Amino acid sequence: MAQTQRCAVLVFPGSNCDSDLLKAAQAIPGWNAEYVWHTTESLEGFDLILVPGGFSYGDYLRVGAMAARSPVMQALRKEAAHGVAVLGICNGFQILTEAGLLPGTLLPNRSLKFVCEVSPLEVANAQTAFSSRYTPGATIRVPVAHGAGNYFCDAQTLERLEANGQVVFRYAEGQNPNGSLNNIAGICNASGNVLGMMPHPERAMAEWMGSADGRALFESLQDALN
Amino acid sequence: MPEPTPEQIRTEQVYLKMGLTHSEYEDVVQRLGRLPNLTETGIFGVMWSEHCSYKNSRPLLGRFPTEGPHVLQGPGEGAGVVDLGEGWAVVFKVESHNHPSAVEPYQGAATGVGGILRDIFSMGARPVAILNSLRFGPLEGDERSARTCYLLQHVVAGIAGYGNCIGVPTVGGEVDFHPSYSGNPLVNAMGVGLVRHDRLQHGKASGVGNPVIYVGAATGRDGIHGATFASEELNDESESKRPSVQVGDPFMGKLLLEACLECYETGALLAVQDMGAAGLTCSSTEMGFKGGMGMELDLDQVPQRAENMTPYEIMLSESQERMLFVVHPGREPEVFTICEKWGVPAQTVGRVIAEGVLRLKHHGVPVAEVPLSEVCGNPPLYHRTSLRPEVAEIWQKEPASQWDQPDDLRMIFRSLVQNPELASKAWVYRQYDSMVRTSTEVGPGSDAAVIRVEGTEKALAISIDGNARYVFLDPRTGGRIAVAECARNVVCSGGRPLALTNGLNFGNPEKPEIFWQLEQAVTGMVEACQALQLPVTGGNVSLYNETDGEPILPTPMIGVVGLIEASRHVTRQHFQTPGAVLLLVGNTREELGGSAYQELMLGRLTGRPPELDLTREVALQRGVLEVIQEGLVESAHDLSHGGLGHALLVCSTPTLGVNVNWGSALRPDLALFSETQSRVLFSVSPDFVPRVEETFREHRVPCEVIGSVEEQTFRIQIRNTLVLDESLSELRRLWSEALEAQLESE
Amino acid sequence: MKGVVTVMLKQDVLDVQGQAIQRSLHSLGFDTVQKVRIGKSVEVDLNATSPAEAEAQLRGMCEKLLVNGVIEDYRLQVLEN
Amino acid sequence: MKGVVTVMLKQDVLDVQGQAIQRSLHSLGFDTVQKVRIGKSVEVDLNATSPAEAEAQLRGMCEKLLVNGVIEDYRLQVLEN
Ligand SMILES: Nc1ncnc2c1ncn2[C@@H]1O[C@H](COP(=O)(O)OP(=O)(O)O)[C@@H](O)[C@H]1O
Ligand SMILES: [Mg+2]
Repeated sequence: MAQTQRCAVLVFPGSNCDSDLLKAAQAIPGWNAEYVWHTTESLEGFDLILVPGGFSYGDYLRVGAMAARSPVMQALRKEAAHGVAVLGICNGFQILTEAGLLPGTLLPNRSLKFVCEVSPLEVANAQTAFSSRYTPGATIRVPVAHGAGNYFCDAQTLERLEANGQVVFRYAEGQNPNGSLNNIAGICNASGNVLGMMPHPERAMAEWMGSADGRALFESLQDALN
Repeated sequence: MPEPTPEQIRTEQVYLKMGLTHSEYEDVVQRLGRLPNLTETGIFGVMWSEHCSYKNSRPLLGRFPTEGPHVLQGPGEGAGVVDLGEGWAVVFKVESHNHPSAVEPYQGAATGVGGILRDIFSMGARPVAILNSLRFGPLEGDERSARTCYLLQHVVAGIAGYGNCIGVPTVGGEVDFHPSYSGNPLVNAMGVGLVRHDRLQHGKASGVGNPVIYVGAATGRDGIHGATFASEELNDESESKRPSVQVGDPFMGKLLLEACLECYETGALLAVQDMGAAGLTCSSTEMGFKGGMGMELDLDQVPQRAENMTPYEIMLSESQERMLFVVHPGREPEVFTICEKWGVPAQTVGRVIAEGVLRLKHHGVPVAEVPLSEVCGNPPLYHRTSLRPEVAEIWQKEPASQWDQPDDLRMIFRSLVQNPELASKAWVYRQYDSMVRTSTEVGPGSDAAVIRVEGTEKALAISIDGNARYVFLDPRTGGRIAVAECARNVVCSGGRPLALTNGLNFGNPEKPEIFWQLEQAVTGMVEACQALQLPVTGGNVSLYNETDGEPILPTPMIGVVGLIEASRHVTRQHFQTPGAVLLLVGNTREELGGSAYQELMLGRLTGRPPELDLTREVALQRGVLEVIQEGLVESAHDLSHGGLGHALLVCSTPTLGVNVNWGSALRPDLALFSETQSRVLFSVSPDFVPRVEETFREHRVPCEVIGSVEEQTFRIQIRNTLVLDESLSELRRLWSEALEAQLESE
Repeated sequence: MKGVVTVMLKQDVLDVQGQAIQRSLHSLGFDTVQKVRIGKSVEVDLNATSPAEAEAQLRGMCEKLLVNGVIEDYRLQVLEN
Repeated sequence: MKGVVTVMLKQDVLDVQGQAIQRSLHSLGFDTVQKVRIGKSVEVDLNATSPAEAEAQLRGMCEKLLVNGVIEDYRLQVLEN
């Protein structure tokens, strides 16, 4: 039986995919999504925390750096440790790595240019709370739009990520838009409740957007939360 | 260095540096009845620049039709406003940032985007789309080509840098190349916003004593005299008289945008205007003047970034990300609370006064007072002389084509599609976030962009366009074509054109041949607007676009916004299914003047541009909209630069190409590359072909089957003779990689 | 007092910008260039009673915000003016 | 030889990053901070027979590529290793 899930969409100064993410979450039956301002000190009671894309603090200094130090991120850290599901998209992914909730970092794209296009992704692990609705190995189409999506980590970390199945999404072979290691597009933490990804599933919710392949990600979460 | 005294300003002709001519300065003295001080001279200098006063172009702009049943706000405010029904309105405008972009392309383009967005949200609207129209010199083979590549790369990066960060999708535009832009690139940006009728804002100050609040980034010495700088020719001296470059802060821009929209919700605001060109001067004088009031400002209250700024500097600074509010008395705290939440400085800097003057205080003493009726109400007006150049006569008599058909049309085709003018612009628009806000249904790469209006079935179709080559050869015809083509783009996407904005980019209007171009182009635009019933709700004029006396091609850029009534009407230019029938609508004649093919064969522009019969154009557009609304076509594309040949390629997809056998009586090369206007290429399911043909018969527009959509094919016959049989993927690769190849060959 | 913090990527972290600039320099004919690395220089004016205090403050800023220890190293210089 | 080029925005040019960092430092409790400016530090390893030659080369690189003279200034340091 579906129950209501409370879902937080964090808003930092400079977030700009917050309204898109809110719309996407509101489209999921049973989800009650609301904005949470960056100065908020507690996220207690939320079943899911969404960290949106955009340019928090203008991406100045380092992408995600200043947002990672906001009060709401302390609160997020606490909830994440309790196993609450956290999804960071694009700038949200960058913030999660800066906050140390996910390993590695996102360097400037190899081309040094912003890139916006629909990119084919491979579902590398379909057994996570974020990907269970996908067929393992399936290719899905989800847009990317970023200037710093070039995932990088040291060799040991990479090995660990791969061994543990923490790489959840990969760019299809030959279609890596940013030069990331092992074509990584999205990873989760070891306990599997925190996912960061550069592509924007909230921009792939209906055919008129060009693809509806992002929907299954939210539906996977819906399954996991119920 | 002490400020020059009023006497020195006169004797040493300091006013010249501030953009006033001798007679304009004497006019100021007369109107004031005394000698103006430096600040006052500066205020007149910027407010009487072409950029702010339209002193050369006003008589012409007055000829545009500005009224229509849907127009809620015509020219005069920050941007035009048009009703969409269901309580929604669309706000849109074009702005140029040519000169700043020539000097510092990244910041010039970025601040151009920031500026047009502030125009949009100063009207109360949330910006939902950005388009851009760019012109550069050739990317190779010109002594300035290396600089041109740098300019293009950094202009695009600047547009991306600002638009992506502030979170407004850049959904369309155009890029064109011609040697006349080598030293004077054009960077025009168009902003589009949506607003509920009851949230519309305006810039008319009201209520004696009401507080005036400065909102946004602190004022520095940025871009002092940008507006006058924009109204002069570029030459070597431009380097040295350069003001410190304005720097865009899209992060602050985003905070300012959100803070403003939230302030509008409170209802505490009486008036709002952005600080764009001429900064605090323009916003305070115009707000006072439009409201029939005056304004008194205490310059010590203006947030300042630099130390020891003079009144002159504070008033003329063009620091970015700033707005000016007039607020209901006593409701300032609401504004301050919101601004503080968003981290945006806000400060009461003055009040509205009954007397129609701008009065400034600094360090407790009065430092300037100017009558608004003179500054804003009655700037100089010049009726420039117009002269038709002799060569225009000669061009009119030239034959359409002056060369024989080349043996190898395959090579011709390949060179054409790799020509930067016709090559794919994906290298450019991949750098723009075209999807943020998730309302983009059709992004860059089709005739018009399509943006959904949330909560309704409706969508906007938006296009920016303007082929300067035709305008150069015959400005009146070229002006007509520019308007018609842009509207046609909108129609092909399923939209009914609602209204038009434009950017007139021309050379020095004091030269009679240039003024003739401007006058004729406007005439042609007016004719097309009338025929197509398109009101003009705003625009921008950028004159003096010359390098060492050489003018740019006359370049009117047209922006049209159309309304798509239902989402099923949204139509793209790309083929959808194999086996669909290709229909060519409209007549094709031998019209090569200004064409891409002519340029390839002759290396120059000459002759007559294509004709534009407005009656036929109107009929065509009606028919296109009808067949789209009836759901009869799978794709639609307006034929423009590059003709049918180019259209066939750009409508293809990685898998779907064409098999054409066209019965045209023209010589095959001319058939493929003629740029006859009022033509559209459809792909139509075989079942619907008769109904489409019938519709156009009724409109008396020719419509013929020329072939079909076919997988992995690019084959063209004219009257059963094979002229081209290419690998689709190879041809598409050449077309899509050409621009990148030129720009990134290190 | 004034501090200058120079932040560089760690040796084993890919320096995308440095590589691109190196390529550009080569193509401009600067053939003697062996390697380019790009970092940030952050100048901070601050109130402090002694250089030691300034340095302690600056280290705090580096750790809390200016430097991402996972990928970056930094060096510090305090200038009295 | 090694050159370090420090590229900063000119004094009058708005440093948007510096301002944002300054605000962040304040909100993290670093109240003594008066001003922050941010620039680039470019380290170039190059072959040169003398420091003077290295410097001449580096100046060339600054003018041709590393520095945007319209908005930036730079300073140069040559280190022999
Ligand atoms: N500067 C640009 N920014 C964004 N989109 C662009 C730009 N230049 C071209 N485009 C897109 O590329 C496509 C082709 O443009 P254009 O060559 O002008 O086509 P057409 O001749 O059909 O009008 C259009 O969808 C247009 O929006
Ligand atoms: Mg076009």
